[in-house]
Formats: sequence, C-alpha cells, structure tokens
Amino acid sequence: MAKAVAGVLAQFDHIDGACDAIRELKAGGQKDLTVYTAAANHEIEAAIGDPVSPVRLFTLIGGLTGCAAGFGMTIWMSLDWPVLVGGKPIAPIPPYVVLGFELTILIGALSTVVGLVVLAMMQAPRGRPYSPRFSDDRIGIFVPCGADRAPSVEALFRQHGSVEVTRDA
Amino acid sequence: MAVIAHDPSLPTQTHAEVTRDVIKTITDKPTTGYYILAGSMALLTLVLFGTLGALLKYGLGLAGYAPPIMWSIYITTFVFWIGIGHAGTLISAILFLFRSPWRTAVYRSTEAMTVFAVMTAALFPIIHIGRQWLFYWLIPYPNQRFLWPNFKSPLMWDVFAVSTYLTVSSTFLMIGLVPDVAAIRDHVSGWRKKLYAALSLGWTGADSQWRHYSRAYLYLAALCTPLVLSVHSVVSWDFAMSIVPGWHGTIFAPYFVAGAIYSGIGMVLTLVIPLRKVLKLDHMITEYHFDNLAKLTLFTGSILFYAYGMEYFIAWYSGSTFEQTTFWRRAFGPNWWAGWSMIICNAFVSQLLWFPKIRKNITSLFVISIFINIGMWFERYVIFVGSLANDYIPYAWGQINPTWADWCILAGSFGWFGLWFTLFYKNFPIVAIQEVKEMIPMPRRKAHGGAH
Amino acid sequence: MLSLPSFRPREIVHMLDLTRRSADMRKRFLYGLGAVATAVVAFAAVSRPSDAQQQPTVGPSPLTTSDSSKLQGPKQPIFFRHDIHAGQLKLQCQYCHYTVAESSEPGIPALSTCMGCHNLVAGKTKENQVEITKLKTAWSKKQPIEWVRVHTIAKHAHFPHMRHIKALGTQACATCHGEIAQMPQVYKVNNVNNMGFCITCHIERKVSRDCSVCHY
Amino acid sequence: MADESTTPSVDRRHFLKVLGVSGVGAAALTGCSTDRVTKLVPYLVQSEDQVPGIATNYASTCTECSAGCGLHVRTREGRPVKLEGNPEHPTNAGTLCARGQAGLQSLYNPDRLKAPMARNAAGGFDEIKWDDAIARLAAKVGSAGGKFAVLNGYGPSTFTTLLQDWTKALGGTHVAFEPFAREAERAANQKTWGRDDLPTYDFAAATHIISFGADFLETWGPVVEQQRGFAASHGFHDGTMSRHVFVGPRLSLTGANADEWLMVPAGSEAQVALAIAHVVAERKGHPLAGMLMAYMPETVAKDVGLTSQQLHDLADAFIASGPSLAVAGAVPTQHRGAVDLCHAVNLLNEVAGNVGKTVLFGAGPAVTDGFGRTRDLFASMGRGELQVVLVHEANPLYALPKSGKFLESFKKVGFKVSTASVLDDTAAQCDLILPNLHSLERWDDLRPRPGITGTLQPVVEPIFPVMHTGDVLLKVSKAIGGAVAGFNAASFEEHLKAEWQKRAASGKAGDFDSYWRGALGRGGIYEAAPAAAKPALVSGATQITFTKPAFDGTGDYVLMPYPSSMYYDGRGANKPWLHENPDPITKITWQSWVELHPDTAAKLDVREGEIVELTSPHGSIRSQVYVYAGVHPGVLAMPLGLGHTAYGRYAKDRGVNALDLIGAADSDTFLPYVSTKVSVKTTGDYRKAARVDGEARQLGRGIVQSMPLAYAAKGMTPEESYKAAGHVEGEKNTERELAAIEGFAEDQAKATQYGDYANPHPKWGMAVDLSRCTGCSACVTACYAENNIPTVGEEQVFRRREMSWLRIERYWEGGEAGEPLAVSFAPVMCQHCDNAPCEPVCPVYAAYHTPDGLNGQVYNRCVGTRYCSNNCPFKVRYFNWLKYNEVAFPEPLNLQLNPDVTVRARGVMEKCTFCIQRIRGAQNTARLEDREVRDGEIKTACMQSCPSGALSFGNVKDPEAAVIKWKRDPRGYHMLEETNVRPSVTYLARVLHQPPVATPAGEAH
Repeated sequence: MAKAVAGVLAQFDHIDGACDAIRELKAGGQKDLTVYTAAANHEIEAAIGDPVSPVRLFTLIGGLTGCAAGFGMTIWMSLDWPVLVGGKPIAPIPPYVVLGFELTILIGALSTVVGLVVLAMMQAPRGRPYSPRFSDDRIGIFVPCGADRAPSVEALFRQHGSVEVTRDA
Repeated sequence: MAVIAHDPSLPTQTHAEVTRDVIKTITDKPTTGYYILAGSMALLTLVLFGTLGALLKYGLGLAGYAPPIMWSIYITTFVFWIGIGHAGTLISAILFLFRSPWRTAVYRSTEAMTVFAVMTAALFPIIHIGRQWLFYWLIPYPNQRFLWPNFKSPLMWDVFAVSTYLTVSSTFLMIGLVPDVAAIRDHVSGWRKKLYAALSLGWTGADSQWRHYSRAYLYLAALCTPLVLSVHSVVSWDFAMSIVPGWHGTIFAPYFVAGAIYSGIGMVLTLVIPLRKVLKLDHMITEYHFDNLAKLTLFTGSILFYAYGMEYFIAWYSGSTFEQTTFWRRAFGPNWWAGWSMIICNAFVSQLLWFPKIRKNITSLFVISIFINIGMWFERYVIFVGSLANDYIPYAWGQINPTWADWCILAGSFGWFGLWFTLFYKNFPIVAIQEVKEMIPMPRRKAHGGAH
Repeated sequence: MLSLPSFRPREIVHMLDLTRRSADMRKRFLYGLGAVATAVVAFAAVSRPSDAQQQPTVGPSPLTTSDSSKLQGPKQPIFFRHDIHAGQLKLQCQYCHYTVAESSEPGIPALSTCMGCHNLVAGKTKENQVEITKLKTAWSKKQPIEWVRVHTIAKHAHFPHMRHIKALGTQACATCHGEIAQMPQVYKVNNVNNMGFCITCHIERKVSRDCSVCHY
Repeated sequence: MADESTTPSVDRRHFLKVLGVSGVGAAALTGCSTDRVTKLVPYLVQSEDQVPGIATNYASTCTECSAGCGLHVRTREGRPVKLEGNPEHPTNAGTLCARGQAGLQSLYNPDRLKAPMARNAAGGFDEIKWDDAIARLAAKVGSAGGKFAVLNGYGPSTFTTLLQDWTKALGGTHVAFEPFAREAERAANQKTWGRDDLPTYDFAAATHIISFGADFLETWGPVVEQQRGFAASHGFHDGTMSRHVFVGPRLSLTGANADEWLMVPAGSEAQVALAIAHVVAERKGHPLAGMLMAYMPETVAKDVGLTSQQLHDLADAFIASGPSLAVAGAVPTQHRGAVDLCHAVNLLNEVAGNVGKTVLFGAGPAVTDGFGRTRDLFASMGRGELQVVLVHEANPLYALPKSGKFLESFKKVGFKVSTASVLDDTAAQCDLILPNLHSLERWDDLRPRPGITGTLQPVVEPIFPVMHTGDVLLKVSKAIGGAVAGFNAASFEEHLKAEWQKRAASGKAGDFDSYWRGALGRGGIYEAAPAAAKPALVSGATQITFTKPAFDGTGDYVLMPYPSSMYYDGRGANKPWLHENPDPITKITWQSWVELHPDTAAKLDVREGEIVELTSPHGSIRSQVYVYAGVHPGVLAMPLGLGHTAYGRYAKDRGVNALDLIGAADSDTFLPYVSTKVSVKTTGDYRKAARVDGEARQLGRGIVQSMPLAYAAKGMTPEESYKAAGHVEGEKNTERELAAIEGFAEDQAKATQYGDYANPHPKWGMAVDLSRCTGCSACVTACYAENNIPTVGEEQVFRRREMSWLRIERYWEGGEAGEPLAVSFAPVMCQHCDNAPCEPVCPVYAAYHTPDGLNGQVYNRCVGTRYCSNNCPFKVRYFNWLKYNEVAFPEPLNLQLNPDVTVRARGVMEKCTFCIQRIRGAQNTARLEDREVRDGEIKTACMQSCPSGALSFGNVKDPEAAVIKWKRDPRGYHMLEETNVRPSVTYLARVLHQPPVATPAGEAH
C-alpha cells in the first residue's frame, strides 16, 4: 500500500451537488482530484472534462499486428513446405482472409485488455481514502491538500451539500 | 425525468436496492434444490468424461457411426453448442453498440451462457476425431518434422475461429464483471471478500478508471460484433466448402448465423425464465425484457423459415439430380421425422410469436424455447447426417444407428455446460450491477431537468 | 523336426536372382579370404610387443563383457567388437551387412558368415576368446543369436538402404550410423527415427521430401 | 514386436525361425507406433535365394479347387505374403480367382491343428506325439486285413497314385472324392459319344454362347480359364463381341454377364436345348431334325414359359456366325433330368457343328469316382464292413446331405482317421487326426488334366509341426511291413523325385536335375494335350426320351442349392477374406441366405432379413430371406458352403447348409442337388443381412455407363450414343463455367512450380474396361492380401464399416414391373482425382497430391477428422473405427501381412493407393539399374489378379503406355464427370447386345 495522501474526502448523495463541487474546484485551479462513482456517469465525466482515453491506440495497434500475423503466418507456412492439395494454389489468399480476420480480432481484443489493465489498474491513484459506499450509492470526491487549504475545501463541499466530509492526514 | 420514469426499460429501484438485491443472490445460503441441481450436473459431467475415456481406449467405433456418415451426433452437438453461444454475444456486444436499453438486465446471464456454451462446444472437435491425443497437430507450432497445418482446410479456420471466440468472449465477460465484483467485495466478508478483492483487480470506481474502462469496453464490444458473425459463418463453411449435396450452399453463412442466434435466444429463455424466479429477480428481469427477446426470436425464426424454403427452391431450380434427391429424402426419406421436427419446431413454432398474448406470456415462452432447442439440434442433425446419408454414389448410401456412446456424450455435454452455469449464477452477479445503476438517474438537490 | 530354418534347395522363378546371388557368393568368398589374411597379419602385428610400443593406441583396448555395461549402447548377447572388425581389420560393412546395396534391409549376417572366419580365428586375447566361444556354442547348438536392435525406424516409414548407398556410396554408412568403426559397442549416434533427421538431410541435398516417398 | 506377445500356442523361437529377420517380420503389426526394443534374429545359414527386404517368388500349384491353377508364391524373409497367378501356366496365365488367393489364409489359419490328435475316453481330443500317432495307425491298418478304405479328395498326383497303390496293397478300397464332381455330364457324354470323360470348352473361340444354368464364371469347371476365354470373346474388341444367353431358373453371376436371360422353370432346360437343336438341325438339314420333331419350339414354348419366337431367334443367332457353344451340367441343373439335359446340349453342339471347334475332347478335367462310389462306400461302412477309414483332403460329412445318414454309417467304422489340417466336420468324428502339411509347405504335384502337371514345393517352414501324409504312409509301411514293405522310400520327397526320374527318363529329358529344377521353376510341365479324335455319335444317341425330372416332397417351391462363389464346396468358410468379400450378386457377407422372387416374397409377406423355415421331406432349416428378382418364382435358391458343425472359428455354426434339405437316397450316379420341393413357413424372426450395398440402382447417375454394340462399333462415345438413342442433351457448361474449369487447370500448373512438384514426374493412371469385368471379385481379395486390409467381421459390416479399398459395385437395371432384370458391375477404387476434394479439407495434409499424380494418404499424419471421406464423391475412403489391426490378424494370420505396407492403426483413414509400394519398389529397382520404370513393370494387385484382364495401369505421360491406348478408347468416361474432380481412373463403357434405341443403362449425364 502506497503511503497515505493527505487531503479532504467528501461524500455526496446528489449528483448535481457533486458536479457543482467538481466544477468549482476545477475553476479554483484544483487539477488533481479523485471522483468515485458506482457506475460510469456522463455528468461527472463532463464536469471533470478529461480527454478521451488512449486505450484505443492499444486496440488499433493490436488489430493491425493480428492482421499482419494472420496473413504472414499462413502464407509463409504454405511456402515453407509446398504441398499441393485439390489442385488449389499453394498459397491462395481467399481462405487465408479468414485467419487474418480471426487473428485481428484476437490480438486486437487482448491488447485492448492489456491497455485497460495498464492504464486503469496500474496507474490508479494510490493511497487515497475510499469508502465501500462509493460502490453502492454514493459519490465520493477526494482533494489532496495540506492542512492549510483543507478548511476552505471542506467549506466548499459542505456548501454543495456533501453528506459527510472527513479530513485525511 | 417524468417521461423517463414511465420507460419500462428503466429499473424502478434505487442504487442501494440494486446492490442489495443482486448481492443477496450470492450471499443467500444455497437451497437443497441448488445442491441437487449442481450435483446432477456434476454427475452428467462424469458421464461425459467417462465416455470420452472409453472412446480413447477403444476408438470412435463405440459410437453409432456408419459410413458414409462420417460425422453424426458429435458434430451435430458441436454446432448446436456453438450456436447457443451466439445469442449471448449478440445481446451483450451488438445491442450494446446499438444502445438498446433492455439488454442490461439480461446480458450478464447470456454472456455467461456464451462462454460456457463455447467451452462445451470446444470439447467436441477433440472428442470426435479418430486420434484425439494428436489434436495438437492442428496447432501451428514449430516442430522437428518441419510440418505445418493446412490453412486451406475449413477445419483449420474452425480451430482459429472457435479458440478466438472462446478467448475474446471470456475476456469480455471478465472485464464486464470487474466493477460488479468490486461492489460485492465492498459488501461481503470472509473468504468471499478475499476472492472478489483479487478478481476486482483493485477497482475503486475512480474517475480515472471509469474513463479508460468505458472506452475499452466499447472497443471490446466493437470487436466482438464482427467476431460473433464470423464464427458461425466459419462453422457453416465447414460444410458449405465441401461438395456434399445439401451442404454445398452459398446461403449457409447467414443461414447458420440466424439459426445460431435463434437457438441461442431459445436457450437464454430456457435459462433465464426459471432463474429470475429462483433468484427473486423478477422485478429486474421483467415481461418487457422477454417481450424484446421474443421479438428477436421471431425475427431470426423467420429468417430460418425463409432459408429452409430457399434451400428447397434452389434444389429444384439447380436441376442437379444430386441436390434434388438429397432434399427429397430430407422430407420423405428414412430421416423424414428429423426433417419435419426441424421445420415444425423452428419455422412454424417461431411464427406463434406474432401474437403479443403468447409473446408476453412467460409460460408459453418457456414452452416455445424448449421447442426451439430441440428443433435446432434436429436442424443440424438433418443437415449433417441427412445429407451424408445419400450423396453421389447410390451404392454407398447408408444410415446411422446411434449407440450409448452418442447419447452419453450428448447428455454429458449438457451436464458440463450446466455445471459451469450453476456455479456461476450462485457466485457472480447474474445481473450487471453497474450497468443497471448507470440507467438509474441519481437523486438531485434541485429538481430541474438535470445536466442534459 | 524344426531345428533349422530352411536351406533346402528351392527353385526361384527369376533365374536372375540365382545368378546375382552366386556372383555375390564369389565376391563374399574373396572378401572372406582377404579378411582372414588381414586378420592373421593384424593379430601377428599386435602380438609383437615391440611393435605394440612403436605403434601406440592401435591395440584393441582390453575390454571384457563386464565392461560393456559401462559402454554406451545396449549390451549385446555377444560382445561383438565393431571397432575390431570394422576399425582395425577394416572389414567392409557390406561383408556382413551384405544386402545393404540391393535391398531396403541392410541384412544381419548369418551365423555361417561369422563362422566363415571364426572357424580359423579363435581370438587373440582371453576376453575375445570368451566371446568367440559363445559364437561357436551357438553355432553348434544351431541357436540363432538374438542381437538387440540399436537403430529402428517406425514401421510407417520405409527407408530403402540401397537407394542411399547408391546415392552416397558404400562408405556412407557413418552419415547416419556414426563412426561405428570406432565403437567397441554400437550405440545410437543420431536418432534416425526422428523425421527431422531425415528431412534436414533431404533439404540440404535438395532431394525429394514428398511424404509418399517414405510413408505408404 | 508382435513376437513378444506370441501366444503359448506357438513357441516364439519357432516363429523367429519362420520369420528369419523378425525385426522385419511381424513388427509391421505395430502399425503407426514406433516399437521399443526389438530383437534382430539372423539366419543360422543365409538361404541362397532369400534377400531380406526383397520378395522371392516360388512357383507352386493351387489346391483350392480341382482346376489346379499355377501359383507364384511371393515370399518375404521366408514367409509367403501373397499368392499370385503363374504367368507361364496355361490354365490361369498369371491371374488368380478370389478363392485361390485366399489359400494363404488356410496356410496361416489360426485354427490349424498343431499336432496329431487322438480321441480320448471322454470323447474329446488329446494331442499326441507323431511316433505314437503313426504307431496307432500302423497297428489298426495292419490288423484291418483289407477291411480298410480311403476317401481321397486330392486330385491325380504322385501322392494319389502312392495312396492308391498303398491301399490296394493293403487290400483296401480307394475312392476319389470330389463334392461337385461332374458325373451327369460324363453319363451324358457316354450316351452321346460313348466316352466317359469331360471336354474342355473354348469360350474364346465361341461367337455365341448359351449356358444352361452352367456357372462357368463362378464354380463350374476351371473357372479362371473359362473366364479368360469368355472375356476374350465377350469383351468388346475390334468392333465386335460374342453373344451370351443364359437359360435357367436363377440369374447367377454367369447369368448376370449374359446379354439375355431366359428364365425357365427348374428342370425344363433340356426342352429349350432340344427345341433349339431342332431348329438348328432343320436349318442345317441335319438328320437329327427328324428325331427332334417332338421338340419343336411351338410345342415346348408353353412348358418353358417362353414364346416360340424367342426360341427361333435364339436358334438362328446360335448358328448365325462362327463356332458357337452350349454348356450345361453345373450344380444348379443337377436335377434328376441332368443327364438328359447334358445329352440334349451335347446334341445341340453336335448339330451346330461345335464339337471339335469349341467342344474339345482329350484335355478335359480329370474325372473322379463320383457320388455313386462314395455312397456305396458309406453303405458298406453302414453295414460294418470296414474297420479302418482314412479321409484325406476331403470333408464328406459336410459335403454330403444329412438325409443320406452318412454320419451314422461313418460312426459304424471301428477306427476313423483324418488328415485334415483343421478340425473340420469329418475330422471331428474321427478317432485319429494326422494333420497334413499345407500345400505350400510340402513336396507334391498335381495333374488337373492331361498335359499339365503342376509341382508343389515347400516355400515356407511348416507353420506348425505337422507331417506330410506321404511321409506318414511311408512310415506306416515301414511299421507294417508285409504287403506294403515295398513302399520304402526314405521320405515322400525322395519318392516324388524317384517318380519324376522315371518320367524324365521316359520323356528323354536327359539330365534329371535340370529337368526337375526347370519343372519346379516353371511350376510344372505343360505339354500339349494328347489330341483326341473327333467323337462320333453313338447309335443310341438319337433316341431322346425327355421326361420332366421328379422332385421329392409336396412343397410349392423347388429348392436350388448352388455353390457359393466364395465358399465353393465349403472349404472357403474358414477364411475371413472370403467371408468379407461379398457375394457378387447379393452383396451379403459372412452369412448364408435363401433367395425369394419378389412375387413369392409378396405372397408369403416376408421382407429381406426375415427368417423363414424351409421344410422338405428330408429335413428343415431356418434361413434369412433375400428378395431377388433374378430367381424363378417357383424356385428358392440357397448358396452352399456355410453351416459347418466344425471347421474353425470362422466357419463353425455360421449360416446354414442347404444340403440338409435334399435327399440322397435314390440310385442316381450323381448327387441330385435340385431334387426337392420345399414348403416355406414364416417365423417372424429377423436377422439383419450384412450387406455392403446401399441403394442398388443407379438413379440415372451414369455410374456404370453402357452403350449398344451398334454404336460402340461406330466408335461413338457413351454420350454420343446416349444422344443418338434419342435422349435429351445434357446441360452444357456456360462460357464462364468453362473458364472456371480452365482456371482450375491453370492454378494447378502454377502450383506445380513449387518444391518437389517442379521436377518432371510420371503421372499414374488406370483404365477399367467394363465390357470385360464380370464382377467376379478376384481383385477384391487381391487388394486385401496386398494391402494388409483388415477383415472387420459381420458385426462391423452391419454398420457398413467394411474396409474393402476396392469394391465391386453391383446395380440392378429393370427387374420390376415385368421388364427383364439386368445387372451391371463396376470396380470402384480411389479415383486419384487431380482436383481431389478430399485433399484441401484435411487440416494436417494427411491427404495430399503427390508429384506423380497420386492422391496420397499419409496414415501416420492422419488425426481422423474424416472430412476427406465426407467430401469424397466416390466414398472410397475407409476409416479404422476400432483396433481392427489387432483383431483381424490372430496369430499366425499376422504372418500374411505384407511388410511393404503399413498396417493402419485405429483412428486412421485409409484408401486405395494404386499399390504405391509396388510403384516405389519398381522405382527403386529402376534407379539401382540406372534406368526409367518400364511400362507394364508395375502391376497393381487388382490388375494382376483379374482373370478378365479388365484393368490397365501405367504412366499416362508415356505416350507408348498401354494404359494410354485404353484411355484413348472412345468408350472411355469418368464417373461423376459433373463434379470436375478429374479422376485418374477411366472407365470404358459396357457394350450391350441391344437395339440401338434402347436406353443405355445409367444415363450419360
């Protein structure tokens, strides 16, 4: 467990309150904050306004690799030991499209998963407070800050109707 | 919001209720009935592997094969299970891309069904070959013989398609599970907590995670969609690429895909209808969902109806005596009973679903779903066995006479599938918690239209 | 009544066979003479201690059957020394393996072939005499010797020895079997039962690797 | 190695000796698995003529029937692996029938006796020592004082002479026994020409053949020779072919090869013969015409159920051109009128002037003592006049009808001795069994007919320690002394040589040794038969008094037992090869059956497989039904050869013996097989017939194509003839389709630029002349023998899992709604297609195309997906469903395995390889001799065995190759041409004597 990060954790029941709080924090120049939700939520995404996830790059590269691998393998293996069957060409393309396609999907999908694990799981913020209720029905917002800024942040959360604000040192 | 409130696709309960209801299905102590069910499934699984052992020891001759019918019950059952899988991916991936709201409640169960069905199907290519212990020769690995497999063979396509399908659909299932598993982790204790903690991969639901997660899930769905269509096309080409009258058809790919989804939804109904009662989820999986499933069934069933008709038309139109004989005997030959049960169960029974009364009646749906399962098994039996029984050389025509080895493997495959599914629904959320929550608007302080 | 395998005079339809065999017999007789002569000379040479000092390492290492278990390769009913016969006496492989150039089978020498020399050659060292006695007893008992097979290829692969001898010459045995002439006891140098072993060579030499050349 | 698992029954060391290099020997059984430690067992002394790994052929003589065909015994490492015809032998000229080839399985039969057996108190048998056995025999024979008889089934030979003299010396009786002896014919010849012997028939010279129920292609006479002759004249050659009409109640294989079948009631054949003779005599102005007045076609037509016009036409055709030939006398016509029939046929040949042209006396088959003498012998047994009986190479208690009480008589003999090498029905009743050496293990000779003396030499160490009966006789003589003291040769071998020495001397052969070796090398001495004067009619010959033959019993149906093509007189019943080689007509394996006409079946309301009970005054049996339009409604036909009470695991209690229904009590000189009427009772039981045919009709798919003689003579193709016969033209390929087909060819051309395919190669191809093929199925057994094909047994054949790489397809034409039944045959093996559909679907390249144009099948690569078989339009691929390689060859049957061919393991697909081992072998030899393979050097097993010469094989890239000439024949066509698989096998269409407008059997497209 990474060392604990000091800051303020607020819990919200209401979506609009949480969003307002986020917007205000962002406006106040607060870049680093963590928002916990039980399900993906567009309003919050909008409020945070992060760019689109780079995971798609993994998908793209994986897919292309798979496609190349599929055709490469089949054609090379056919020519490595040429065997004539049913009067067909040694390395015909049409049947190999199937394998090219399947490998595209396979490697594309697997690399997407890798991307997900790398980006979402491995780079997840560490050492920040968390409450089981976040996976149930509450929204949580954590702002890492020193004791000096804490009171103002707490005030801000309360003002937006946070049901519970705790300071974390 | 008021508008949305009346949308039947929207769940009626709050986030908290959803969490509670779903987790209850896992934490509740299993009933005796559950143990009996799981036990009998385990028993059938033993039958499966026992028979497989016998086949390994004495050879495929134990089964009722009779040349010229070189593929019979096993391949029939293989395609049956592969087909079952397709509905799952259709609902979880394709309908996800279409953003159709009614999938959320059922997709988790169908997706699980997919994975287990494919796991079952994947056994058959191995069971049915003459020297099972050499199956690995179909994998292109570097060996001292300098030999490679023949990628022109539809069977090789099959190997790749099925293994890809198994891999991708199971990853898809696992990824979808992550947030739910995290939720359970937060609300159970003891060994369960450890287990789910491990499976949740450290999921917290932080915005940074959701950001990548929703994207990744979208792309997986996007990859699964063409995959599901390709897999059964490839399976159909196992037959369509041959020159056997009755197999050698250009419509096979779409025809098989439609059939697959049809049979899959049949199986979904067969599984989910009892399940929602047992797990007390009928307020989450409602008539509305079944109505939609029924419509899908009707649609694919009608495609089959068309395909059957078209097969006969082409047989007549082609003027090929071989095709004509095959299809004549399909209806009036020694296998007429199979031929007609396929047409009645699939083409005709599905048409009943035009009537909303039948569509919306859970019981009738269940009965129909059973017909579908039977009908679709027979469809494959008719196409494979029926066509092989009478091809080019009349002198070589024959009929099979299945034995215990055939039936044991067939029954055993249901056990194997059932065992996995039974274990799954009692240990994992059968309804996707986070997706259901995503559909439930969260409470607001100020009652205005929201941020939309 | 079945003490002996058949060597009754039987008629062959293809007289060609007869002529070929008899020609072969003459060859073998000459080989035989040569062999016996070499043997005598060699043994004489070895027996002279002074020579032994002058030419080191030539002398047969005094091995006994008991040593054979330490050597590579399976223990044989008779501790037959290829290194002596093929190595020092420089007997042609074909002298014993007499059908290798005409048949897919190399031919295992009949006891009569062994006795051809060993009627005269009793063996110099005690160790050798022991082994040769075994041979003679077997011969008098009319009991064939059951050699342990060292090189086997699967029955689904057909290996025509004669084609390879034809292509590679009569000295080519070592290509697959290794330097048998140096082996007190024969062991497997190459796994000749590995298809890869055949194919590598066939690829190098650019000769057919069509499956049905060997597999039918 | 198989030897490691040798059963105690045969001691291992002995096997090794038989095998020579056993590492090569039996290890083939391990099939697709590499065996671990094996032993290499050298010869003590290398036999001069055996080269390990190279086959040596020894000449010998076949003893499976009385024809005495010449054999080449192919041996490897001292064990015979295949029986082939001796090309130098005048009778079979290098070909051999199925029964002859199966002789190998009597050599290696797992039920062979391994030592002399003596009956013990308990009634069972004990193995005893040979000295003991000989002592016992000597004692009994010595004290028999002439009350001693010998029943000898072995043909005229040095041995038989020895046996006769020996018996005579002891004051005993010697009876030469032959189940299907031809006494009726001899009696008739006596009547017609006053001579008591049989002629040979020159089928090759005949332009018109009428067979009165004589199965000259199956079981009657020297069938291989007759089939060769028949193929020569009846096969389409230089624009013509002979015409063959079959007259009789049942359409046998011979009948199936006729151009016309006249179905007449049993017993009325003679009338037809006489009617024809009458017309012929009139046309030729022959004096007999007067005598035959009573048999004008008009008078007999009604009796025989034909129109007088038919008879007139037949008579006209019979003398229309060249020498013709009429034959009769086979078992299916041995009713009480058989002598009259043969006499009538003799007269027919006489008036048609065939005697001396196609009916040749002087060189006829050797004659035996016949049924009369046999019955008398048993009678004296019954009267207790005999103390000792010796049965040699005969199984009378099976071959004679139960009703004759032969068993009871036999039991009355004090001491019964058999020399059977298997415990057969007769041996089982004996007190002492002295197993004889198999004909491939012993010195012997055989004189099947004047001019031919076949030699037998030991080509293999005795598989079991048994003794030559000749040696037994000599040892016994030594023991008895006295009257037989003169038989004092050191061994039978010596005796034989001595006899030949005399012969050489008389023949002025000069140096005996070269004479003897020469004879052995050629397999015998073949001299021109002593010419016989053209026989003249005896005075009484023209007094014809035809009376309808009488039938015992009051049943509704005449029972017609006929010798089975495979089991013959029953000696084939212990050979799995013959069990699994289906009956050419019914295609039933491993069983016997009763044939009912469809009308009869309808009347009795029975279907195929139902078991009916047949009852005659002499007994009753239960048999399964086979409904066959080729049998007269008034007749029930049953094959002979099964229903043994002993005779080993393959024969015992399998099927029924139709002889149980017939009588033998009356005083004929021959056994009247067709002499009882039976009544039929349905039992309601059912027994599936192990048939190997699916749909028995072609459904217009042009599998077996045929064309009228008129068109064939014009050099038309089957398709042209089809159109000329007024059929709508088959659909033409469009331009695009043709382009696509060409595309295939181009792709192939491209593909063959790679790897091994680039270099020049031969391309192997085959042609099959359907106008010569008679469907006799000799090729099927040849294929089993050459390629180690396992016999799978009846249970597996029920599931159609027979492994016959080469099958003879039999299709019915007509036979329904009153139209005449026609039968067509085609041997179907792997067609080695250029665009083989089986190849691309194999995931592991186990099925692939070899550079020399074969459709290769790599057994050890095969994983058994069986897709290739599904995709094969000809369905010629066979799968090892179970461990057939282990069950099919119980020791010592495994010694017959061909070491050049892999024995396929369970789970592997196999099929015809065009005998690739022979191709590779020839290529190896050619390479060693630095030359190319010569045309004709490679003969596939089927081609080699075919008595009709209906197959041709060779390199189709060689413009001089014989096969190319066949393939260029306009009659050539490919099966299932519309699939564009481009087979390497070309079929030459059948040619039929039929009006050009008639429909060719099976449409062209």
